[in-house]
Amino acid sequence: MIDMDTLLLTAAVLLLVTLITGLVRALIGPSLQDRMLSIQLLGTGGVALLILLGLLLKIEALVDTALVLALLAAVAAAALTRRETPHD
Amino acid sequence: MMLTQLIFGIAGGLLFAMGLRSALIRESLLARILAVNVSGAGIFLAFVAIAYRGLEETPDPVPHALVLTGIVVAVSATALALALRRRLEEADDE
Amino acid sequence: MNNLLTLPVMIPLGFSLLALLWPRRASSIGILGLLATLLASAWLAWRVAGSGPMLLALGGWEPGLGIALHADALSSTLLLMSSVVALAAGTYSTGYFRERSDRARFWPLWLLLMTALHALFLSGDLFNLYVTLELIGLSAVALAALGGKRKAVEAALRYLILGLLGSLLFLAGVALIYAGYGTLDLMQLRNMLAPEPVAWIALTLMISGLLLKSALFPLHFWLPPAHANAPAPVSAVLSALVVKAALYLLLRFWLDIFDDVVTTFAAWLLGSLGAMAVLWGSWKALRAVRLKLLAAYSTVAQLGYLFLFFPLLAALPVGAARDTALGALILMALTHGFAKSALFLATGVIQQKAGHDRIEELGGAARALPVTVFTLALAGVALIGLPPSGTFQAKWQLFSAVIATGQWLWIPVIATGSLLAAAYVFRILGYAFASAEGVKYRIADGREELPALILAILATVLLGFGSIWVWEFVTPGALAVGEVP
Amino acid sequence: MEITLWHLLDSLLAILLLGLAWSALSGTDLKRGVVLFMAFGLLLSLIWARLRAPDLALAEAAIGAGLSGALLLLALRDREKSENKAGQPMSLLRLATVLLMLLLAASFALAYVTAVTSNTGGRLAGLAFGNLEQSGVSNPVTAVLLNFRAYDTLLELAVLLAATLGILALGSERRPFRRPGVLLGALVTWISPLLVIVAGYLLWTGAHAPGGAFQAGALLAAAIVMLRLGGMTSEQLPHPLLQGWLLASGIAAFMLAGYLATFHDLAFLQYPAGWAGLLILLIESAAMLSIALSLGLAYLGGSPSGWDERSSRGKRS
Amino acid sequence: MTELLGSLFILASLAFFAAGSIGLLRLPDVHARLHALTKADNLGLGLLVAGACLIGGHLLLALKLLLVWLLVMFASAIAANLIARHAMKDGEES
Repeated sequence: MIDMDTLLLTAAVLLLVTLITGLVRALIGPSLQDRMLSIQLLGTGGVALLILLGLLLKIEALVDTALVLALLAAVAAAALTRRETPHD
Repeated sequence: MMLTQLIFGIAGGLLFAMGLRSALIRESLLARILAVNVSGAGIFLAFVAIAYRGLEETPDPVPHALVLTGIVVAVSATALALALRRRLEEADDE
Repeated sequence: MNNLLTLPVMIPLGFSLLALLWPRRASSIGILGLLATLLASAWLAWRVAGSGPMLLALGGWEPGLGIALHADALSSTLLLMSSVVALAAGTYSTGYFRERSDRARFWPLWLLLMTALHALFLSGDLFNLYVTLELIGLSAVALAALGGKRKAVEAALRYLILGLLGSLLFLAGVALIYAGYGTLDLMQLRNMLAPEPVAWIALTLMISGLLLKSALFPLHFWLPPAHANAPAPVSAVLSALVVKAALYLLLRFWLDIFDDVVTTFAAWLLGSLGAMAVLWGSWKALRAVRLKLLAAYSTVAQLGYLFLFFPLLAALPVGAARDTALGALILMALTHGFAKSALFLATGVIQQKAGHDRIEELGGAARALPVTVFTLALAGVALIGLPPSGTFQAKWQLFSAVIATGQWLWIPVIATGSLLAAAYVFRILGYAFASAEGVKYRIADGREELPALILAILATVLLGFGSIWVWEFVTPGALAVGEVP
Repeated sequence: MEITLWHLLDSLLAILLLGLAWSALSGTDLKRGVVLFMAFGLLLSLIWARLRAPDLALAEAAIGAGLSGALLLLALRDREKSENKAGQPMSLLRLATVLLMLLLAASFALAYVTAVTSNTGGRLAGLAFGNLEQSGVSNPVTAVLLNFRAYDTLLELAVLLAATLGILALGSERRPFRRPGVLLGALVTWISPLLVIVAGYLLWTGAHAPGGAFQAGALLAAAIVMLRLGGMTSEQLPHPLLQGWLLASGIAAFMLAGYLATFHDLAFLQYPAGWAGLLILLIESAAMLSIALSLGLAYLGGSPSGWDERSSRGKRS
Repeated sequence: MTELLGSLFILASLAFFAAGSIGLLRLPDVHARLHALTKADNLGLGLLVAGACLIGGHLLLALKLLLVWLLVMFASAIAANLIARHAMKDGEES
């Protein structure tokens, strides 16, 4: 029987490997939207990883960080898709 | 000494040097601004790695505070640099 | 309680906020703030002269955990110089910036720059020094870009990026020092540092960053465009004070904190680069088309002289001869600070009244702007190093040190540099005294011409005849921070 | 030295970070560079969490991954001339710079490894924890920032002010965005108030848990960014005169609190006994507002409408 | 018992994240990738949050975690939509 920490840690490592796989899309693109999707994945995955790290290291504040990360990921997505006003 | 400290400290050194190189050789100003930020992040990483004292121990808070100050300074400098770059482009149009 | 130590930093900071809040009164607030800063700096220098170095543990925390401020002869002298130059250039700026909105933009940043410089001179903590370096860099860049001309903005941006790289090199050294020695307090470090790889590498990183900021050849390339395109009062302070701040730290580290770590080889390296800077900078100054560019290249050369002292100080044994050489170095830095700011302000007057600053078209300037051209001549005396200027005294001591140490190599460098300086100064004066028909100059008023003249007089006359006071104040324990009880 | 699964995680994080940095900095496509840099910031936040630095993880999540990203994305709209001639240097020279880079990294690493191996003590940690009780707060990072090394923080606010005034002096703001569509509108309406609430929470909690003025200020600034993305014009910001006061408030609060003690014959920035907690909260609140407005104005990219005439307008009203 | 259930949830969540990543890599165009990704990572995060609630134990933490999940769902749904429209607009323009 493996203990809880080892299990969570293994999960964190596997999750990170998954995120790295997803980030290949950010490298190869080709469009900006593709790259942005990849960042979206990193955002959600990052939130997941923060929660796992919070459990592992017993730092509850990492849930706050996850919350902030989720909020700012939304800001970043909005910033990316916004265009300036046309001349009027 | 812990392996974790070494891994992140050495990664920090590499980032620092990588950013410095790009900041000096790149032509594009935006790329240079990014490079300066990466370089700074490398030093911050080394600082936080110095503070790390193991999985159970509370780390040294002083480097954390220094890095927090550094992050605010870095974002201020980035904002000023981007504003200058924008004026440069506007002045091109004149 | 030594809370007096906070005043030269906090007065300009407070007045900067006031100037931000009451933009219509920005100039009056600014001048008042600089006057108060000057008084505080003078008071501090007086106290240091009377009762020796001072220390303040901020927040009441023991240094190490908290941050300490300290003042010794070197820092209080530079503090005094910076307050005087800032006040003179600030007074000049009220005539230079004609729009009220320009003055409202200028003053808060100007006072922030003073805050930063004074914080650097007084700081006793490595990381705090990094913050002050960044504050100097950012406020100087913002000032240099005022006016928004393309060339100025471009030079400011490049200046910013290089300044940031310099600060990062410095910060990398700070991280290593903290890792190795577990403190950031200069006084504690002074007793802990030993000649070993950590200290060497950290010092190399920090010194490289400071050399980039003090524009030592061949890291000088950013300086001429940045200094030559900024508004005149800003150029004056960039050349006279901002590069000196990095130089001050170099001195402090080299001769005091890292005294046991530095090597003779490194001192020779700095000296050789200084020699090349003297020759290259003077040559480029002679060939400059614009007066402001000439002044900027002359700064590169004059900084070079200061680096010639490093191998000499390394060779001289601790004692009277070394103290004298150190005094000469400080005297030279002071004289250059006053003379160069005078030169830039006078150039600003000419540029505004003639509409350009091309040297070959300066004809008639001596008749239209006699005070300003006289200022140029006085500043020139100090730059060349003719008697009675402070530079003359300093070069004299430089020669004695060269003879005492047998480093004859530097003699031709100093001689050539002085000859080239004489050539470029007389080139300006030659054109300025030429008569020219039909050249129109606008009339200058007192607040535009007098500040430069006062600075030039300080450089040539006061620091020349009064050099003995500087000497007595500075030499025995210029770097006495470590001896604070 | 035992190698565990943790070290595998650490190595993966470090390698990914280096890979992201390398790909963000190489290549001539600036859009790609900026997006990868945002990923870099996000990953850095995870690494701070891993290294038990939740205060930094919070700040990086807000600033590194969010605000810097937003600023850089806006900057992508400005084309620069040099962009077109972004040719790489010759291969031999390139190799030389890579070698120099490795040399620099190696010497830094050498010194670093020597330092952390020879000095395994707690450095200042012991002193900081030992004095935590007298600091007025129980979060050690807040204690360092607002009490032990408060002077750094005061000067850091001055750095932020200098950058902001520099940006404002360069000219007027960017054109605002047009009105948003339904979706973006919904996002703005929902996220902005949440950002403000979380900012307040982080400010309050900063005394005893990770958080504080910087994180809170960055989140408030993010709220300004969000509103801006939703078409906010600078007329909707507070009156320019009030903006001046807000920008000044952080430093002003610090200085007032700092000199308060000097009348009791204490050192500058030494808080009178029993007052530390309250004073720190006041300073942090003011600093939060200054930071938020500074970063928000940085996103506007220049002076808001009425900035240069702020005092004359103030007289009329 | 709850801990065992929690770990099962967390392991299951990994499968969803993996599916999202692979979809992002292998699917042919932006729209297909978008749909695969948002579904997979929202479900993945949901399972992980459920697992963490079971392991972490107390109510406040569970509430915060739930808030995080809802927020990510809401934001990523809208962001995905915005990205999709942005992609479409780019398609029209180019």
